[in-house]
Amino acid sequence: MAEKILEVENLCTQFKTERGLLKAIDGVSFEVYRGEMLGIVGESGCGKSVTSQSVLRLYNEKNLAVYSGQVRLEDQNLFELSQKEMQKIRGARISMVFQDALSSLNPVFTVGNQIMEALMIHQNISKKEARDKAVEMLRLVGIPDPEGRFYQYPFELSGGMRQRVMIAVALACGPEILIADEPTTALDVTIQAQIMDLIVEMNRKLNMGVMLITHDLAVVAETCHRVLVMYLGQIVEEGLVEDIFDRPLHPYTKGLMASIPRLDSQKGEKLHQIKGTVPVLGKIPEGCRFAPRCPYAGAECRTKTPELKKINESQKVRCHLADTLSAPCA
Amino acid sequence: MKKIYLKIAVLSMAATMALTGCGGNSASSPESPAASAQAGDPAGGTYKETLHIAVTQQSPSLDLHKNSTLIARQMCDGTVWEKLVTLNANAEAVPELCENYEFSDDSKTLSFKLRTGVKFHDGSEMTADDVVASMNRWIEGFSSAGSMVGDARFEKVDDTTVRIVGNAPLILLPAMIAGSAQPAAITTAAACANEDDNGFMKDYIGTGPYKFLEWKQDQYVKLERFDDYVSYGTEGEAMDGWAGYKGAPTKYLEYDIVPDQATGTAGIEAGQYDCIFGVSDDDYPRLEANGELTTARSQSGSIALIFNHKEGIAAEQYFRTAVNTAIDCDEILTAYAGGGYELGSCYMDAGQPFWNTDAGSEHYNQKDPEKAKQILADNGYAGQPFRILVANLNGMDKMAIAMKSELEAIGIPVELNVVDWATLIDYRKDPSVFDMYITSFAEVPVPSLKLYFGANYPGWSDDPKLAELFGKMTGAVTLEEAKASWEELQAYSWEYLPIICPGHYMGMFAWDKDLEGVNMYSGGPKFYNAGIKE
Amino acid sequence: MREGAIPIGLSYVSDGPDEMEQLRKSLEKEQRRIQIRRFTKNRGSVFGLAVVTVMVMLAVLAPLICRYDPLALDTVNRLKGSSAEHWFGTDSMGRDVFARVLYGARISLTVGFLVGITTGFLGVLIGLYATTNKVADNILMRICDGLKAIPSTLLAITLMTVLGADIKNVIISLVVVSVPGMARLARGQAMVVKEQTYIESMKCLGAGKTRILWKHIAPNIISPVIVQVTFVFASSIITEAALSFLGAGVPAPAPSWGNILNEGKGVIYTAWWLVLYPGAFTALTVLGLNLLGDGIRDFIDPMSN
Amino acid sequence: MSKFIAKRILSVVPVLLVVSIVIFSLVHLVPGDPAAAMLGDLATEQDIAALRTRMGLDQPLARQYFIWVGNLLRGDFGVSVVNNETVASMIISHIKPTISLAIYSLCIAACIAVPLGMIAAKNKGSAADHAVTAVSLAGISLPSFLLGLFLMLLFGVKLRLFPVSGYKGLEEGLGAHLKSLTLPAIALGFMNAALMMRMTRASMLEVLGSDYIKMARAKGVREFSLMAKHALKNTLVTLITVFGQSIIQALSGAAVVESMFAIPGLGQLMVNSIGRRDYYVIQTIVLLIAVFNVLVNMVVDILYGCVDPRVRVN
Repeated sequence: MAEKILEVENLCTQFKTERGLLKAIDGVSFEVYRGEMLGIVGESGCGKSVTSQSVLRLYNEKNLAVYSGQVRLEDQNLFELSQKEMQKIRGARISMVFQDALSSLNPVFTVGNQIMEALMIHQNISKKEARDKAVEMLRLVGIPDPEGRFYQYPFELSGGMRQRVMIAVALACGPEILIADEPTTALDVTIQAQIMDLIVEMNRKLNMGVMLITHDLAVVAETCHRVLVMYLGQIVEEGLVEDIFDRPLHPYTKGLMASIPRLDSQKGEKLHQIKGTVPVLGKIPEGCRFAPRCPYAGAECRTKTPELKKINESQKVRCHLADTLSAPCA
Repeated sequence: MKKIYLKIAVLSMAATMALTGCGGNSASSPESPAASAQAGDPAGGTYKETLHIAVTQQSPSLDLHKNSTLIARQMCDGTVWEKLVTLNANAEAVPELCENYEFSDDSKTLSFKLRTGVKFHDGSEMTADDVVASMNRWIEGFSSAGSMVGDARFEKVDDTTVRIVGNAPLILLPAMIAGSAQPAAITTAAACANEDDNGFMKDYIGTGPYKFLEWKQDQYVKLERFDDYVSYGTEGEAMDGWAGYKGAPTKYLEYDIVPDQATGTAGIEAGQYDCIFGVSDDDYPRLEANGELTTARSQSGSIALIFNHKEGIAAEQYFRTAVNTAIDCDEILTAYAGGGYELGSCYMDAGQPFWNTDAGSEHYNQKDPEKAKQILADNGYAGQPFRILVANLNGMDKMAIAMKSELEAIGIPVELNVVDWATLIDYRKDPSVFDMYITSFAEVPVPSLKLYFGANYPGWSDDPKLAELFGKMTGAVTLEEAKASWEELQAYSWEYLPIICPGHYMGMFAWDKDLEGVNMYSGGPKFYNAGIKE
Repeated sequence: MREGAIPIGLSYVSDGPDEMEQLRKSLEKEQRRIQIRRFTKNRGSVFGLAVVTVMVMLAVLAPLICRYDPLALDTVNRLKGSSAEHWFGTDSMGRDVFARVLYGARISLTVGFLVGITTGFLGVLIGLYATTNKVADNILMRICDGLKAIPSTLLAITLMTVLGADIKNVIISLVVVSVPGMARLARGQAMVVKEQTYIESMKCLGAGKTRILWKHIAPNIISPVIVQVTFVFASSIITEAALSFLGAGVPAPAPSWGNILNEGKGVIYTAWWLVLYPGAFTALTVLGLNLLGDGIRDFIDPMSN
Repeated sequence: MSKFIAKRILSVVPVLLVVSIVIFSLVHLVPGDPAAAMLGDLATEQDIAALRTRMGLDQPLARQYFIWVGNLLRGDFGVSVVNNETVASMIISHIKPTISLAIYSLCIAACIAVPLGMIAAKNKGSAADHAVTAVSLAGISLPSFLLGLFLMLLFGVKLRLFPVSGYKGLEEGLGAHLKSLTLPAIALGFMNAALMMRMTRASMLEVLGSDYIKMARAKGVREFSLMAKHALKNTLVTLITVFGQSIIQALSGAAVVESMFAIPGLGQLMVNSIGRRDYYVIQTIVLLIAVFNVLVNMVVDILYGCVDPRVRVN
């Protein structure tokens, strides 16, 4: 196995709200290895975005979020750093690509300017060097006529182009880890594929760890090495892509897999659905969090909180019934 | 019978007036303004260069011939312009730019012997031609004068004499020249001819102790001492009314236009102004108690509640009588002016003691709602609404509010129409829209200038007996005769009720206690002898 | 608010249409509950609502609360300060200021309310129909631009002088002054809604013009209009007071806050209570309405702030 | 850009047409006329009627309108009823105090409001934020005439720090000039300041909550640069709008404050002119303000383009 570059241990993020502290993620632990692509999947609101932004401490710690646990970047606990030191990590060693490039790129600065800015903050280089490097980055992410595009504003570019620009901004300083938070959700299907290809290509070229946050299981299946499945602020299952897709252990993962439309399914056959909806964060059920929606849930599931147990070399699951359900299901 | 007014006569009268405390002025400050109206003495010390006088409004024009705005007179009458005659403390016309004047025996011919050596502000000397041009322009611009003299005009007799020959006795004309709302200011013949598109004088050239310097719209009017001024009286002697010596101790008079009363009051307390006009009754006691200030108040005019005699319910005599019987003038005037009024049934104000009479006072301020109800019932009053038209200017609408409450108590439903002043001037022309409107009349020197006796004046008092008595007064050959007719007229007027005169309003002023020599005779302070010694 | 908003959404894997409907309803209910809580949690808007309610109560109950007729003169007791008989003192005609302020609330609130409602209605009417016809739109909007280009206080004073002093005319003047802004807002919103697909689909279904305007577009532009109405309500109270302060508002003897202030202006140095109380009531009410308006806006559209 | 400006200037024409018709009809519908005002309180009807004819006020309204517009186009604004002064010179002499007052009040407003609004947004929920919010709410709810009365009483009479009234021109020295305008400028500017504070805070909050600020933070931009570069430039659009509105407000809303503090500015001239039915003055001032209004909006739009590239293209 490759070198471990990021280690998240027992990460909890709580939000200060009108109703007091609200635990958005609760005890998340995982690692990212150099050169790997780690997929994080789950329904909206499961905490995958919060996890990724907590890693970079992007939430305002004064009046919004309370973090606990550890995020270690090569033996350095990010939660112990000052804001100033944190600024040196962001964009330089860990970068992030957001979902909506239109709103995430500053509308009043040219794209070139925004790439240059990242470079000039972190690297002690002249304006001209920064400019050349920025153009280089634009070329690298596959933007035709990078010199011309350099002076354009985000709104003048197409959706796919903007996403490429954002990736260029993120990669400008050659980070060790790229967090891509639903990078393709806002794009057309054809563009989605191009962007995913770009991310995979960059992952290989630059040998960095990529955390890909998405709810698109197909994308995960095609691109990722390992997968985390999150439900209500916790990791419910972790494993290699093959494990998760072929032998899901957690009933929730099973539900997710079953709900992927398949070419071989009968016409008119109803897609599988997971009954019920994700509960509101404030109303987390006792016992197993998935129990109310779980078709297999027994008495123990409703009272006792399950632990994330290691099942085999690569797979972990958070379910009391993991052993009994290990047989592949429908 | 010849009446010749001479300088000597004036002086002796002035002495008497000074002893008796000067008739019309009622000054409440310990330092009576009349007593302090000692002529200022520029040679006897240095004076503060500029007096800042806060006034509440500005006039559309300073052309006194054609414009009847009080503030224009307050600033310029006697200060910038002088007249052939002016008023003494008894409101009699006494010489100013003439040596003397005389009537023929039938009082139809009035001639003036002019003073010589009088200089205009443009440096020229006053001639008979200037006087004739000025007087005739005045007659044409002032329809009250026009209606008195008919088509008669002034003419030059010789270089120092002018005269007018009327079709009727002109016994009231000198007082009108001296002190009407549009006084007969003497200017040059050239200035008379130089008019703007609307017929107003363009150049302000007079013979007074101050010359017009600058007028900044809505900011100030500035006057400067006229060094070639030749005064009529003798230096050092007390003034008598507006007559007598003018010393101009202060170099500049600056009338600052401060529309907001409260602002003006605050300004004098902060020492920003040397004198303010238009103090409200509510501020007056405070300013009076202020050791830094001198305050003065005097009757400045009378209120007129004018009935519509042409149409509607007020055209009925019984109704007017009922209203007059019911109302409580004290309450109405308190509502309007707080303590800033004086009761009195005489239509003329305290500044004209000659014309003072209590004829008809038994009908005044009866406060008898029961009797009024009876009058209404006896005459079959059917509850027609009584429409009062009033302007929100200076709180005049408060009088209407008080009347409304009084009249509704005797069963007369009152409809108020509160408008701005310019609207009132327009609406009052239409007899179908009101039964009464409220206005006020600044002091006039003679009762013939009380416009509401005229059948054409809005209110339309078209009564044969009233007209007859008015004619008798204006046609009188002597002042005594005129006075007698006036008493008769006022007595009848309180029965017929062309208007109700509930009383007199006070002009209230305050100035720096070091400011001496303010002339408080009639119509507000004059500063031609005023100054602050340094 | 936005930073704290935690995404709560529908799962992409979900139940059948019936359950969807149920789910939507329960979510809406939850949404409403959150809105109400958001409104009540916001101390400002609760305070605003309380102030406005108290003012309305005082105005409505004025005859029961006041011992004096606001119009009854008592010139002997003019300009007296606060006392057991006259809580807020008396004015220059001896009238009870407490009674005048409370009855003044009736007039000021009525003026403000009617101006707000009328402006809202006319604004929506003009705004909606402006979207139906290019020529009408151009003409209406040019007129609105023209009216907006004239300073509102000056326009209102001039209108009042033309129409004559009367409460009805105060309302008309203020409506004329505030409608252009409202019409522009409504038109802008309607233009956006009109372009949306569901309106297109309504058209395809053959719905009549009037029906589309009032049944489908109007409800969708009403939220910002309601918010704007509360602000017009507040600003009308101020403008009415300013008009009366300049002597061109609600005519005497009827009390409105503005004309009590106008009277008080002249005697501020001796009878400060004539300025203080109506002034405080005016400021407080306007404050309440502004807070309420903010609250309503957050309630309707949590993203706006 | 020049095409854009030309188009905007052309769009002024219908606005001015509407304004001129509205104000002309209103002014002439008002009862009373300048003739009566010119002759004073005790003038007789005959004298007034004669003057009215002389002034052409007995002509049909439409004719009077076209005469007026014709004269306007020739640059002749007419003559005031006061002292026969031309409207142009009257406006010139009255516009200086108004401009001074407007600039002064805007400076006070902007210098206080913008930084405070930004601080409040940056520290949302803090005591400073609550204070700013409270002050701005108070400002929005406090009519300028009430504030003016209060200031006059406190600073003019009780403390004697500032003159209560009386305008001092710039020629009497900058110090005296500013001193005479301080209270009115505060009275006039407070509401604008409140509005600016509110808008600055709101739009700053919106910007700070936006994705591109998060993105900027994620790429390691320092907090100061985040506020001063990324956030401010995006807030400028709102600030420019509020500022434009405030300029118009300060110029057109000065009527009450000017008459209260006896400042001989356009607002006071306007109110006085309504009182004396000075038709030409009223009409010209309203037209002038309308033109100014449109011009300010145009400048605001042009500045938008400078600040926000998205507007430039549309």
